[in-house]
Amino acid sequence: MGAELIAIFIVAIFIENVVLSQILGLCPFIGVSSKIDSATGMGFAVIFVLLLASVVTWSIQNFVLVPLQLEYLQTISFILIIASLVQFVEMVVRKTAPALYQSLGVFLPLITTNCAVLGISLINIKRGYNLVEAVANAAGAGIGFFFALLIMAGIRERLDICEIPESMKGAPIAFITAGLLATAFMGFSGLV
Amino acid sequence: MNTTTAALNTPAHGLLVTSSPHIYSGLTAARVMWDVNIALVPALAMAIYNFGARAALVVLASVLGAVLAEFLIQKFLMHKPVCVSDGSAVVTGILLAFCVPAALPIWVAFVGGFIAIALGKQVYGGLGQNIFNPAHVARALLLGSWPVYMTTWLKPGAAMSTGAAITDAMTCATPLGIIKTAGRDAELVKQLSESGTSLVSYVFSQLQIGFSDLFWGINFSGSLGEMSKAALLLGGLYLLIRGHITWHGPVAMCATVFVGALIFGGTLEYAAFHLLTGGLIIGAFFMITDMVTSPMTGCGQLIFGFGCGALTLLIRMKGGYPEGVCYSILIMNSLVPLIDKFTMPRKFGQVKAKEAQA
Amino acid sequence: MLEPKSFAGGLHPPEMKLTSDKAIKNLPLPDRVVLHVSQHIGAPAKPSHKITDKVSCGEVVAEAGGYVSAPIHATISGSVIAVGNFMHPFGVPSPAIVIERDPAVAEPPFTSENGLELSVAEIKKRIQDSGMVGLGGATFPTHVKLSPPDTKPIDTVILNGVECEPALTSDHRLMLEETDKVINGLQLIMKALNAKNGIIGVENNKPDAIKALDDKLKALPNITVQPLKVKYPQGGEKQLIYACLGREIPSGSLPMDVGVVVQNVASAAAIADAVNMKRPLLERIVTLAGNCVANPGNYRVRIGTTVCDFIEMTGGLKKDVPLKKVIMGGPMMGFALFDLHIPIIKGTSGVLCWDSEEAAQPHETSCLRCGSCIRACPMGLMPQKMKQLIDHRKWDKVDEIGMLDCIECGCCAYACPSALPLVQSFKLGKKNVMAERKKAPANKG
Amino acid sequence: MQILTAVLVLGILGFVFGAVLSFASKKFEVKVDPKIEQTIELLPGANCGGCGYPGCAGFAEAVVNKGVATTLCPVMAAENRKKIEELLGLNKIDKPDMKPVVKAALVKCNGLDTDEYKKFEYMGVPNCQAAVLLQNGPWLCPHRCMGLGSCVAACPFDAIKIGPHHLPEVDEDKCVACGKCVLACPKQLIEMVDKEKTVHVKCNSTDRGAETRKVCKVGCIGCGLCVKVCAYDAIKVADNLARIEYEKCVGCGACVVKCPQKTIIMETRPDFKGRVAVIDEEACIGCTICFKVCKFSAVNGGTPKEKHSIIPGKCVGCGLCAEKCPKKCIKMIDKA
Amino acid sequence: MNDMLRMGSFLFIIAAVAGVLLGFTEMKTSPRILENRLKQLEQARAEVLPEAKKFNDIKSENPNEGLLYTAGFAENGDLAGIVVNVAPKGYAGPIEMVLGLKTDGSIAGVKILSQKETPGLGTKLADNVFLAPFKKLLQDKQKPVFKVKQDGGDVDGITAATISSRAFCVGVTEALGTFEKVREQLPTLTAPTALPAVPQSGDAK
Amino acid sequence: MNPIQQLTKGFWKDNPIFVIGLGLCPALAVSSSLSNAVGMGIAATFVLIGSNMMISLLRHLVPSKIRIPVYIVIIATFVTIIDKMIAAYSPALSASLGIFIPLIVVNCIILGRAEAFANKNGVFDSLLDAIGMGIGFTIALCCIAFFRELLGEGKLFGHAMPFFSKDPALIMIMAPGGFIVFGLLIALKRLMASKGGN
Ligand SMILES: Cc1cc2nc3c(=O)[nH]c(=O)nc-3n(C[C@H](O)[C@H](O)[C@H](O)COP(=O)(O)O)c2cc1C
Ligand SMILES: Cc1cc2nc3c(=O)[nH]c(=O)nc-3n(C[C@H](O)[C@H](O)[C@H](O)COP(=O)(O)O)c2cc1C
Ligand SMILES: Cc1cc2nc3c(=O)[nH]c(=O)nc-3n(C[C@H](O)[C@H](O)[C@H](O)COP(=O)(O)O)c2cc1C
Ligand SMILES: Cc1cc2nc3c(=O)[nH]c(=O)nc-3n(C[C@H](O)[C@H](O)[C@H](O)CO)c2cc1C
Ligand code: SF4
Ligand code: SF4
Ligand code: SF4
Ligand code: SF4
Ligand code: FES
Repeated sequence: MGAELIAIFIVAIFIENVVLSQILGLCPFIGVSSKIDSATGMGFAVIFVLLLASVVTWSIQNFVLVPLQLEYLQTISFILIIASLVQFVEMVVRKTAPALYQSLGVFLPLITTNCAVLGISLINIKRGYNLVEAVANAAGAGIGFFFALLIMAGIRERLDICEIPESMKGAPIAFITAGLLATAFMGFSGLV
Repeated sequence: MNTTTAALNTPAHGLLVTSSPHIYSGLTAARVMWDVNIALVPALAMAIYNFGARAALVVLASVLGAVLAEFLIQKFLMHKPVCVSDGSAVVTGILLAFCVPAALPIWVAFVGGFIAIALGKQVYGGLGQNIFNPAHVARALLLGSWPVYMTTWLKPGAAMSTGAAITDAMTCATPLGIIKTAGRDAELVKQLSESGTSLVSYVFSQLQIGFSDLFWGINFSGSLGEMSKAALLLGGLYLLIRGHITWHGPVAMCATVFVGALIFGGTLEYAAFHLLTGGLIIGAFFMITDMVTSPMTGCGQLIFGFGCGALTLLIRMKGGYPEGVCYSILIMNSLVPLIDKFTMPRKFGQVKAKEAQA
Repeated sequence: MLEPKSFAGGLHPPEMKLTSDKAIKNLPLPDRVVLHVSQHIGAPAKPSHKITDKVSCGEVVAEAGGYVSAPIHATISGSVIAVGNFMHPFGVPSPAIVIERDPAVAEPPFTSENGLELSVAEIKKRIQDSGMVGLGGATFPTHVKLSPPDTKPIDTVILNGVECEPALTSDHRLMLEETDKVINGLQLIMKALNAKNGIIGVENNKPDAIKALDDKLKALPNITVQPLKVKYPQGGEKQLIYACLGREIPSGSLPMDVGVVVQNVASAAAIADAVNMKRPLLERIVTLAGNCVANPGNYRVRIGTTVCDFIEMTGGLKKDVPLKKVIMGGPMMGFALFDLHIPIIKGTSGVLCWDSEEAAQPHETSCLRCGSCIRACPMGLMPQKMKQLIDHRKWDKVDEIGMLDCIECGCCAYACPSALPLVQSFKLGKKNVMAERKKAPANKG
Repeated sequence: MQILTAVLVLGILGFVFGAVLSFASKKFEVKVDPKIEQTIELLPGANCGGCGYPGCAGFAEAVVNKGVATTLCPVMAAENRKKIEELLGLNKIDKPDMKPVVKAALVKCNGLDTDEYKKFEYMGVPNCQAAVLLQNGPWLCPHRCMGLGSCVAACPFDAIKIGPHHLPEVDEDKCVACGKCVLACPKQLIEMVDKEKTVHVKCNSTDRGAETRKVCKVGCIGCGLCVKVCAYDAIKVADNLARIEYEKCVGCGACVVKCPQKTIIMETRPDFKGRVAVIDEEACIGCTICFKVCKFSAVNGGTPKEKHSIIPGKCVGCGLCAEKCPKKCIKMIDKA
Repeated sequence: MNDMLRMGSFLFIIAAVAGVLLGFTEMKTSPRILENRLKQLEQARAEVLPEAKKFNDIKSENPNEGLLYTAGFAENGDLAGIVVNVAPKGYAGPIEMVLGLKTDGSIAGVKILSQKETPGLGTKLADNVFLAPFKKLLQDKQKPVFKVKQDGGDVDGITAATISSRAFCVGVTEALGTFEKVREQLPTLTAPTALPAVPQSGDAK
Repeated sequence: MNPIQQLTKGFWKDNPIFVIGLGLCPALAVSSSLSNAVGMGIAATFVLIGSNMMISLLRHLVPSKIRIPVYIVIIATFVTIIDKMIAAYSPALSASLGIFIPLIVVNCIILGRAEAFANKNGVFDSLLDAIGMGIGFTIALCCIAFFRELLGEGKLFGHAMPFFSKDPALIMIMAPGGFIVFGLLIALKRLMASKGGN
């Protein structure tokens, strides 16, 4: 059991990295990866929201939708719940812990429309994970996102002061770098 | 003010005015790169010894692809002065050819050289700007694109010319390939442990070789240039003596693999096997020392080398691929900016300044 | 205490010290001198004479422009023929006084007394009056350096006899030929600062100088000679103090913060003259070297002599070797001149006349990230990163990684295989960083 | 039945979240700068991160507090952008076309770039400040434009280019007079001048005439001829340098013709040779106004009712008479 | 409070309308989706066990284990064979495959359901490149050894994808093992009367 | 802006993928074959049209504080509808697009258009905008898919192409290929734009 959980976790971080292998959450991956500081904040925020969302959506699916035979409302209810919850948490954090808000909370709204969150929630259901497995998967995905984002931010800080050709500056070089990073991460395949 | 000698009357703008310093070490980028090419010659010789003209052909195709890409892109896309003659594209081409099998179709080698420079180097603005090791970028992309070609290993001595089709008789597995498949085969592992033979001796018996073959790079198969550790070490030593590389990276990487294999594999034999197989030596001496894609300080290079070694071993022992040098280097390349950030050299007077404030 | 000491970083360029066996020669007086009013760090001096005024050698022709400033003295007797803008060695036309020699007027004699018996105040006054500035190149007014605030007691005075710049040998010759004067100067400085210890730091490649000093110092237990590893920039103030005493000057601080004052050996010798003989700073020893000069060597020359006069007096240039580059100072930190009608100033330690082979300039390519510059930097900086940041005008970030700590020693640029103009970038960077700091003083703390 | 449960479940979810959110937004309200709040209102709220900031709120804060350009947001509607800019009073710089910019940068140097005016060939960092640090730059004239384009690099609007003679050229249509180039120039060569002004002194050298002449063929020598020829008292020489007082200058070009160094130029017409007044004898009524008004005694006449004529050699082409003529019978025509 | 109600009810209305729409869509599409899914399943089963027309899922007594195998019955209600799902570990993940076994234990058909092998390499398992020779082997040989030729068996492995090929053989062997285990129960099975319920997508695991 | 411009701006000039750079995940994840690209494009266009028109209709009614949840509900409704339709009528497409259909909900293009356009404009204009953006999205996806399928599988719409089909570069249909092709295409588009501008 434990080994299986660890496997799910590791696979989610490295082998099926949300960004580099599943291609989810690209908008913030490209958008928030220009500075290491904000990448760190965003990374932690994503881990948090992924965990929260996967717990809540798993519960909704298994305690509400399945019993009522309303599986077809999956998408709409998940996104509604994720969006509202995140917004709620953001407001609470902002009021009660301003310091935390400055380093993490500001990124929360950005995550609502991050398809990694909804994507991982859906994958959890699709693969029929139980709650613990779902949490392990979400944690791995979040950490994987964090890693990818941090690496990318480091690279982009360096690229920022390099002589990149004019037409490659910004998004193109970021995507090519992401592609090469994804190639590098293929090295993890078959692990576990 | 009257001048006294005619010589002093040189026209004003005849004198050269530049900022200090006015003397230079004489080292140039081109010199460094051509020295690396020289250092690669012994390994090239061994490759030709093992695989005949085929080896030369693959190297040539890859170098041609690299140089052509460099030339075309600089000339027509960037409109920059062409600096093919600095030899860095040649290094990339040779090193790429050194980590592919000898049986690789010539056109694949050419494409590899081309994308190494195009996608690995020029998109970032050329020499010195790239994040990833261009040769490895190309190798990883080739491996992903044409896995069959990239894992068809020619038997040494099985002379192969351009057109000849590859038959099963001409191919064989690499030591790392055998140990990987053997390790996955639970039944075989059980048999071996019952009979008391180690995995390594199983590999040796399968290939009928020993450690000295591994060291000299004969009688087994592998990528073109990675086989002869002796030749590579010779080249590495040359670079060390010329001062183009430092000991930090290579030592850290080799030591990590050796010690790691010793701990997780249990035997000295196993550790030595990992040290002498695959692309470890060429990676440690020629690839993680690529100054462009590795950390700048000694401390950073130690971390970098350690990371490469650890990932290599992880992939070799647990991962899907038999060999992990290429991917470990690429992954560590991506971490270089972060490593650089955290291993800034200590500024003279820095700590004291803090003490003084406190 | 005789093993060579050193510091981290730095490098060893070819020494090129071909003139180290050439004894110092006194040159005849020049016909004309150009005396710039700013030959030192600090406020320019104020000219006190008009055209046609007669002046005699040693007379003040420009008074100090403030406390951190130094007076300028006439270095020959004659008449002022011009007061106006003349080309300064830094390339900017700037105010100067031109004196034409009157052969009829003889040099006034200077009498000697024992300076060590004078009061500290008198020593300092004589130094200040003599227009003394550091002769090691930085030309900081000496009397300021010798008057640290009471809160910063000085325990050690280090004489800088390192002469780590390739090609220059004037300090070497001075230590050999005027050993006594150097030591006397050191004693005077120590007295002025009430410092207990004196150290003379000399690189190991001048064993004869070390021996000469050692012999004379047997009698003086509080002064020692410290042999140092042959490495550039051993003579950099911070490096020298670290090598001699193991003390690290905190970033942004001065030697006096660690209880040390550093003076060049030539400064010490000049101080001895200034105090013992009340002789103003009239001349200095300049190394003349390079493939183009007919008679390379060390020459004692009047300050204000133009470079072309100077070269001419030593015997001119070789006829058949075309001149390509003229450097005032050493090859590592000196600056190239475009015109030779420029006077030798107080800080000029050498003049190098190079042919095109010596002046060969490598072609600039892009940075390889090889790290040579980092290994070479004696200040532990990241020249490569600083250059990139400067190229992208990120002044706040270069400031953070220590732009202002750069001593412009040139090690990085020397080592760089891509021949990047690192030092020039850093000069630019320092200027902008200082401007930025001024703009936002609030951010400094 | 199916539909009913769906309606109920979704409806309840919707109600609960709507209620909870509006409750929370009151309960956990945090005071923020109203400007930020208003900006957030105007932003799309898609929180996509396309701007590179942590969501719309983060972007709003950056826009308000750090003056970040609103254009970074890829999805915002154009009118909202305008509204935000109005809200923050931003539109001066970001929208060149919003406010008529009357001034543009003028580079006060026209130095030649042949070898005889050079001290040496410059090699090194391509930056004017850096060049100044190296023996005060490669030009003999200490005031000459370095021509290495620090101003070009500083201009956010791509309005300056280095022209063929190592001199910057300003594209007046693009220039919004932001003044960035003024700060970048180590030689203080750039000044903001009304766009419609066309006559300029293209020199900034305060050296004495003799010195200037040694190092530059087109430098101002402070001879003062322009001062004498200006009928509008619009040009002054101080510190050996002529300066135009643009409020007074009418652009007649008299000084351009007179300047012996060709330092003063007429921007729009490099071939300007000067003008002369021509009196339409038919229409002239001999009112003597032109005679009185001419500062150069270039008008014949003085007796009332007698037709005036211009003395060709004396007319400098200032146009004062043409302006003052009640009959409008004086025309200024170009000299060939 | 007022505000809360207003917002809440607005969202309520919107969500409710959405509910209506969705419920309606679901009503319209769900039969078809069900049908599709059934068809897929049927197709797979029919492909691997062409004789069978009706199927019965046999579950283990241990509820954690889920589906054991599916028994297939011919039109006339006779047992035609069984269908077994196996998922051996391939090169990059499990290879999900179904096998149809006739009552005598011979293989009636094989189908790969899903796999994560390298496209163009391991994925050839599902192609005729691999399956055609395999089917031929089943016809030609009475008792083939289900091992790759390199390992001394009869199966033609895919060149340079031996790992995938081996995994395939492991899957076949496993299915045969299942058959051996349940051989005795087979005669006790009876054909179902109605169509079986469609398994949820998650059940495939 | 006339209706034609309203319609065509999204095709190329303001292409949501290449120029605005949002909604990238589906663009890269399902662009490994042309048929997937077209399928995804149609699905997204449907959702865009539905939500844009609906939001444009409701634009005066929605309280601004909860407009985002309202948009989400509306979008999610259309997404679910198209999801179910595809599952019902094209199971194969549904299988290969996987969870990327439900993920249209969070696709920033849709929300972005809702906010930036439909919220401010009439129904007809919103319709044109939606169609234009939808087609632009499809065009972009097809551009990427064209190269990926051709180079990675040697096929176009599943038909083998001579020359390319012999030894296709498999990496192109995997994740790295998507990133790289996309990066190069944006660069190319920029290069073309800058050439055109001059
Ligand atoms: C890189 C560098 C190298 C230096 N080398 C020498 C040297 O070799 N000899 C020397 O006397 N001063 C050298 N100096 C100057 C010293 O730092 C210091 O300014 C001088 O010794 C102080 O003495 P002064 O005030 O008498 O000139 C060097 C400075 C720097 C920055
Ligand atoms: C602004 C300034 C103030 C200084 N003040 C002092 C001082 O008070 N005492 C002192 O011993 N040296 C002082 N110095 C001189 C430095 O310690 C040092 O000798 C000088 O910068 C030359 O050293 P360098 O050649 O190593 O750069 C000062 C220098 C500067 C630039
Ligand atoms: C990128 C890549 C993908 C691979 N994919 C597969 C695969 O899908 N199936 C497989 O069996 N082997 C795969 N391999 C493994 C090699 O082809 C390996 O050499 C082979 O399986 C060993 O079998 P052999 O005995 O036929 O050489 C892959 C290798 C690489 C480098
Ligand atoms: C010591 C050394 C090692 C190098 N190793 C590589 C290498 O592994 N791969 C490569 O493409 N280029 C290598 N180069 C060449 C060059 O640095 C490389 O093309 C740059 O990464 C291109 O910017 C090496 C150069 C040196 C000096
Ligand atoms: S010039 Fe500055 S950065 Fe370069 S080595 Fe010297 S101190 Fe370091
Ligand atoms: S020495 Fe030159 S090439 Fe090497 S890292 Fe430093 S700046 Fe770059
Ligand atoms: S920097 Fe500003 S003022 Fe100067 S040219 Fe550009 S827009 Fe005009
Ligand atoms: S105007 Fe000033 S900043 Fe512009 S090129 Fe000339 S010197 Fe440089
Ligand atoms: S589409 Fe924007 S995060 Fe995936």
